[in-house]
Amino acid sequence: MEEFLQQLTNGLAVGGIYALIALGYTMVYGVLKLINFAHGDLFTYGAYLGLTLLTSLALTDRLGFFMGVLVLALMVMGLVAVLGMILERAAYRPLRESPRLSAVVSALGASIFLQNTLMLIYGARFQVYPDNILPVTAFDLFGLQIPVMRVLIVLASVVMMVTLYLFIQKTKIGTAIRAAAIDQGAARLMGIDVNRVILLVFLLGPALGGAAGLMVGLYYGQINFTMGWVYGMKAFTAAILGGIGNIPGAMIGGLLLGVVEAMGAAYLSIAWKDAIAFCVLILILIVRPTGLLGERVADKI
Amino acid sequence: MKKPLLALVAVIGLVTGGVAQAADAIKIGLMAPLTGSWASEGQSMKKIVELLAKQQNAKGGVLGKQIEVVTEDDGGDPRTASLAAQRLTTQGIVAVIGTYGSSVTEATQAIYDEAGIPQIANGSTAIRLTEKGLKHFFRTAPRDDEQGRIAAQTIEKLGFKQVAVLHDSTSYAKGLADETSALLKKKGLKVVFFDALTPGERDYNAILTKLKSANPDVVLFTGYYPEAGLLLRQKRAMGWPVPFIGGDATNNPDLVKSAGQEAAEGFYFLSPPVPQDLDTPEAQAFLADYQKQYEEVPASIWAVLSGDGFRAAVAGIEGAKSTNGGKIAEYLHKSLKDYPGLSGPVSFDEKGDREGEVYRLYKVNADGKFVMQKL
Amino acid sequence: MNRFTSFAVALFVALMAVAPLFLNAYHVDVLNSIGLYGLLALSLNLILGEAGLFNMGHAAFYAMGAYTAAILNTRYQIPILWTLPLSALVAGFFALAVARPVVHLRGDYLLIVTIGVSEIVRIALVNDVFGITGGANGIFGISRPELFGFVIRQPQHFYYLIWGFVAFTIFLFLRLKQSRFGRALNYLREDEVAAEGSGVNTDYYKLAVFGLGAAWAGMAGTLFAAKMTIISPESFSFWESVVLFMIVILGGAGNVAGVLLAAFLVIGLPELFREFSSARMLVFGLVMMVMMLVRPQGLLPAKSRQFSFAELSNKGSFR
Amino acid sequence: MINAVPPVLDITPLLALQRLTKRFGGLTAVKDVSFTVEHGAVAGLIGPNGAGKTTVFNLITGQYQSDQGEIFFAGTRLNGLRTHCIITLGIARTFQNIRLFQKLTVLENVLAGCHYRMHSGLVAAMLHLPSQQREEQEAIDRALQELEFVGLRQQASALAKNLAYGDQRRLEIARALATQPRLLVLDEPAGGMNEQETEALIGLIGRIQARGITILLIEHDMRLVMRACEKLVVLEHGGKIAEGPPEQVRCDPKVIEAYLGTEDDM
Repeated sequence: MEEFLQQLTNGLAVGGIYALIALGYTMVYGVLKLINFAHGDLFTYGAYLGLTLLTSLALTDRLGFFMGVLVLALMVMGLVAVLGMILERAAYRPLRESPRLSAVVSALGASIFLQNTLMLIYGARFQVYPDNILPVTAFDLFGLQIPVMRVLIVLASVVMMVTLYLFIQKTKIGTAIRAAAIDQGAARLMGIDVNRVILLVFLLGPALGGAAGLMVGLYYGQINFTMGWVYGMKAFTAAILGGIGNIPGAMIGGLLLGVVEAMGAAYLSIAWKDAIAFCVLILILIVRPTGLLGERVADKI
Repeated sequence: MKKPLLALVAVIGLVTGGVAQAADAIKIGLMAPLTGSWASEGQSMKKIVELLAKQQNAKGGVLGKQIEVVTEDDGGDPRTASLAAQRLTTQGIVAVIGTYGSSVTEATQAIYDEAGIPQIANGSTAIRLTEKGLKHFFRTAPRDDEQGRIAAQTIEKLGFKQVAVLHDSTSYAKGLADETSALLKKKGLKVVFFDALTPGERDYNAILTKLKSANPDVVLFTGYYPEAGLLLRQKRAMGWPVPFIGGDATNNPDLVKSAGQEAAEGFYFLSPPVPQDLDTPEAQAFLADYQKQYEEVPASIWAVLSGDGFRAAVAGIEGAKSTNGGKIAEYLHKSLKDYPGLSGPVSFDEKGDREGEVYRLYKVNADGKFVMQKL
Repeated sequence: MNRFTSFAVALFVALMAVAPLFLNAYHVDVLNSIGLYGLLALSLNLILGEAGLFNMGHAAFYAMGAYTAAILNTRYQIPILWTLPLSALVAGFFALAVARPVVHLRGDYLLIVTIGVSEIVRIALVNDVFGITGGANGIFGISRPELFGFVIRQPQHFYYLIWGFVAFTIFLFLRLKQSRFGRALNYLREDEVAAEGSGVNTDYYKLAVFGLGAAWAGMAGTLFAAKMTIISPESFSFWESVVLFMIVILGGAGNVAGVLLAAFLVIGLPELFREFSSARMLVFGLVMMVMMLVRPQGLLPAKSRQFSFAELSNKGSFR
Repeated sequence: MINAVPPVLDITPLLALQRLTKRFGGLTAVKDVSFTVEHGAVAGLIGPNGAGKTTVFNLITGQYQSDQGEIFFAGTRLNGLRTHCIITLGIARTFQNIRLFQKLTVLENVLAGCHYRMHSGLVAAMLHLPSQQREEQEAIDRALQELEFVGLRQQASALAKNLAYGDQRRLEIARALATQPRLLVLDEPAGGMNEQETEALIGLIGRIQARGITILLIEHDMRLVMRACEKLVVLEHGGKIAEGPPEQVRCDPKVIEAYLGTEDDM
């Protein structure tokens, strides 16, 4: 039982990261019906930019731990958001009217390009965050050893997700995003500037992805230029699991996938962990192609 | 149809045009992972071999001729490596040094053997490489079973009873894990956990939690240093004090960077000695030259072993007084005994394996330095 | 085919036929590599180019073929070339089994599922599933192929085996394209609903093309195993699928000549620029993005089929 | 005249819908609809936008599965059959928003309709066996005849996407005819056509009927409906509100009410 609970918290920590990244996939897919393959790499950029800013500006020394990390996070999110916007302009907008395949290939190309740019700048070796910034202690909760950092990670991702959810549900711009996700044409007729919605989605998604990257860097310490691929794959799986295009779905899908992985590792096999995750994905697609929270929409014929 | 033709002609033309033969030098090939996952090892290999060649040439080369090093990238991938090997064999090399990964080396063995070119691998420890009866294959790296023997012996000597074994499913780590746990069981120790992690991930908490519930005295991790670093760091965050022992693939200063000094302190690993720990004049001199030239220390022992491969190859050419691959190989098998290498004396047995005990036990101290332990 | 293209094809065939006589072992081996990828890309082209099904897990089928051949050869001493049909069957049936429940999924979902399947296959191979795949070590000691008592060993010999198989494949696939089956695949790609609404059993053709493409990839896997004599899971990584996907799209989905050209470019060019190998992926990525902007139909887009019939009733001229 | 279907002396209707219901989530698109189409007739399905007409068509041709009710075609129950099977039984259709194979030639588009009556498989195709060659040639001939029939013979080698709008509609009809149907289901065949083209279409419908093919069509152009159809079925909000000969239906108060305020081209 104790191990079960411990694994549950392990899974939630990993799942929180997946969920943050999954939000970017699901928003872009919702509005553009495009798998933004490069989203995972924007996440990696978040991690690398975070490292560079952290070491060059020494924010935590000047502003203290919490303020330093907060300012750092805002800077990283802003920069990655700009990067996302550039990506949309360069690789996706010109292909808006093209067949789906073109956009998919362009996205894949963008992913490869971004990844290798990073490699040429920073080198192929992994990079390491300074290890003296964060508290590396654990506290005891009903017999469970819970690292402080993990609580911070989960808290931070939950706060960001809830903020996003409220933004999407309660504000006018959020409603516009939802409308554009349901029917772009109709949204345009209703006077919604779809281009602005897309731009916004490409700012929000990458910002959250960048924040996730920074969190991974701070928490795990070790980052490398290819890690966006694995995280991206998992996050996309999470998005489908929850029902792609559905924002609460991405959050639940992410957390669930993290837990499934941890439980799979604990009670089935560690080596088969990724295979288990993919099997779950395929099963979901077979049994309930719309995901857990997605609604069935009739194909227009 | 017009364009593919033109492009094809262009491709064929360019491919064929590239190779020009340099005049009258003895060419030694180096096959190394200059790109890919193990690029840092490959880059170090290149630096070391090039420096050694420069020094040798300054001393007059070999057989009165200058040495030219021909480097090819194997990308750390068998398919690329087999192409690299084909390319090297067409460039008139006398011997070849490399490469790092076992399966990568394996993809090239037959090509060099059929071409009659002696190959001296530096990082490939898989047992089967030298069990095929290939006349032209050597390695300066020890075999996995040797490391397994030492690992089991060390764990026993350190007084551990319940051992958890973790590998990463790569052929090297799996082989070492299998070998060691078999020996441990023979010695009457208990292997309470045996499984693999997926390399390239960040979060190993799920695995550590599972490991912890198996309640071992010690964890033997046979994988590579990036994962070892993460494991140590997350183990500390969990507040779990169990000692870890690593295989030789964890011998890399980046391990400490990744884990953080506090988490890395007390980590044991087995490895052939790094040049810093060798008091032979060869090693000391080379280390000084290397630092002067490149302003850094070699990344790992495996790159240094490619230097030993190079020195052995030169010694073989000189000893055989020939550039004939068969004669060089015969000399290396039979006549090269205790040649002073950077990592200690170098001799090869009839299989092409390196003779003698090379493994040492290291421990990471509070400053993050690797300190050799007396066993 | 007009006169110029006939001439160009003839020249290409002639050049390829004599190429090994003028090239050294390394260059011939590069051509062998191009041939193998060309073969794989041709098989993927059926699925992706002709039928428009997003398959980004082709490496899984390739792996199935290679492992079938390797296991049969090393365990049961079946000559490696004899395993060709069996590899095709195993890979083909595996593809059918995998595709059966997912083939109706929308394009991008299918893409993700195929990626997932290929990852599962790779993980299974690494974990030595059923104790027959040799884990991460892979399988070694695969015997050299033998043809009429002649042992194929040198790159030059493999060259003729591989490119002979490529020629055979092109011959069959071009004919397939000019048939009911080939057209049905295009109907699928253009408009699935309309295809079904015209009486085409779309599910059947989706499965059939998956099976066929996978079977061919399986045979390419056998040739690969025969050539390398050692296979291991890392040769069948996700990246291989991406490269194949890229070859098909870059060359021109649905065009055999285009796919071959792209195989030459994608596999051949990096060999030329080995010195810049660390930047080659960057260039690949950039090329993919730029191509989609400038020439999304690929270098050589698919051409319309030609039919022999009286074009205009009043003229009665045949072409 | 080609592919004339011999007169069937069957008194059961060719197509019969019985209490058909289809729901999408909370919305009931088709509610308890029953009607029949007799052999050789030209029947029209009309109603305001969103009345569920296209949904009925999709139910008939199996693109959707009904939640309740049954569909019979020449005595065969169609429920649960996949679309291509239904086509094989002798129903062919066109689509409201033209669905041609845009990047293929006109001839290839029509060959799609010939597809299911051909038999050569994979191996025959790869080897181009003589039987396959013969079959190909026959199919091409038949496709060309259908193109001739709709007046597109000269454009056989053009790409479908390059055809004028009206020609694309006719091409869809040719593709449907190539399946040699007994019932042709046309979804707004005159949509987007000018007066002249509509006139030609009415002629075409007459010639199709003369081949012995029964027609069921959805159309907004009331002149066409009134002239071409022998029977009308009117839907509103997914339910049937009237059925009968055009003259009778146009005077039905419920129909007039349904159309008033929505469309006034009655």
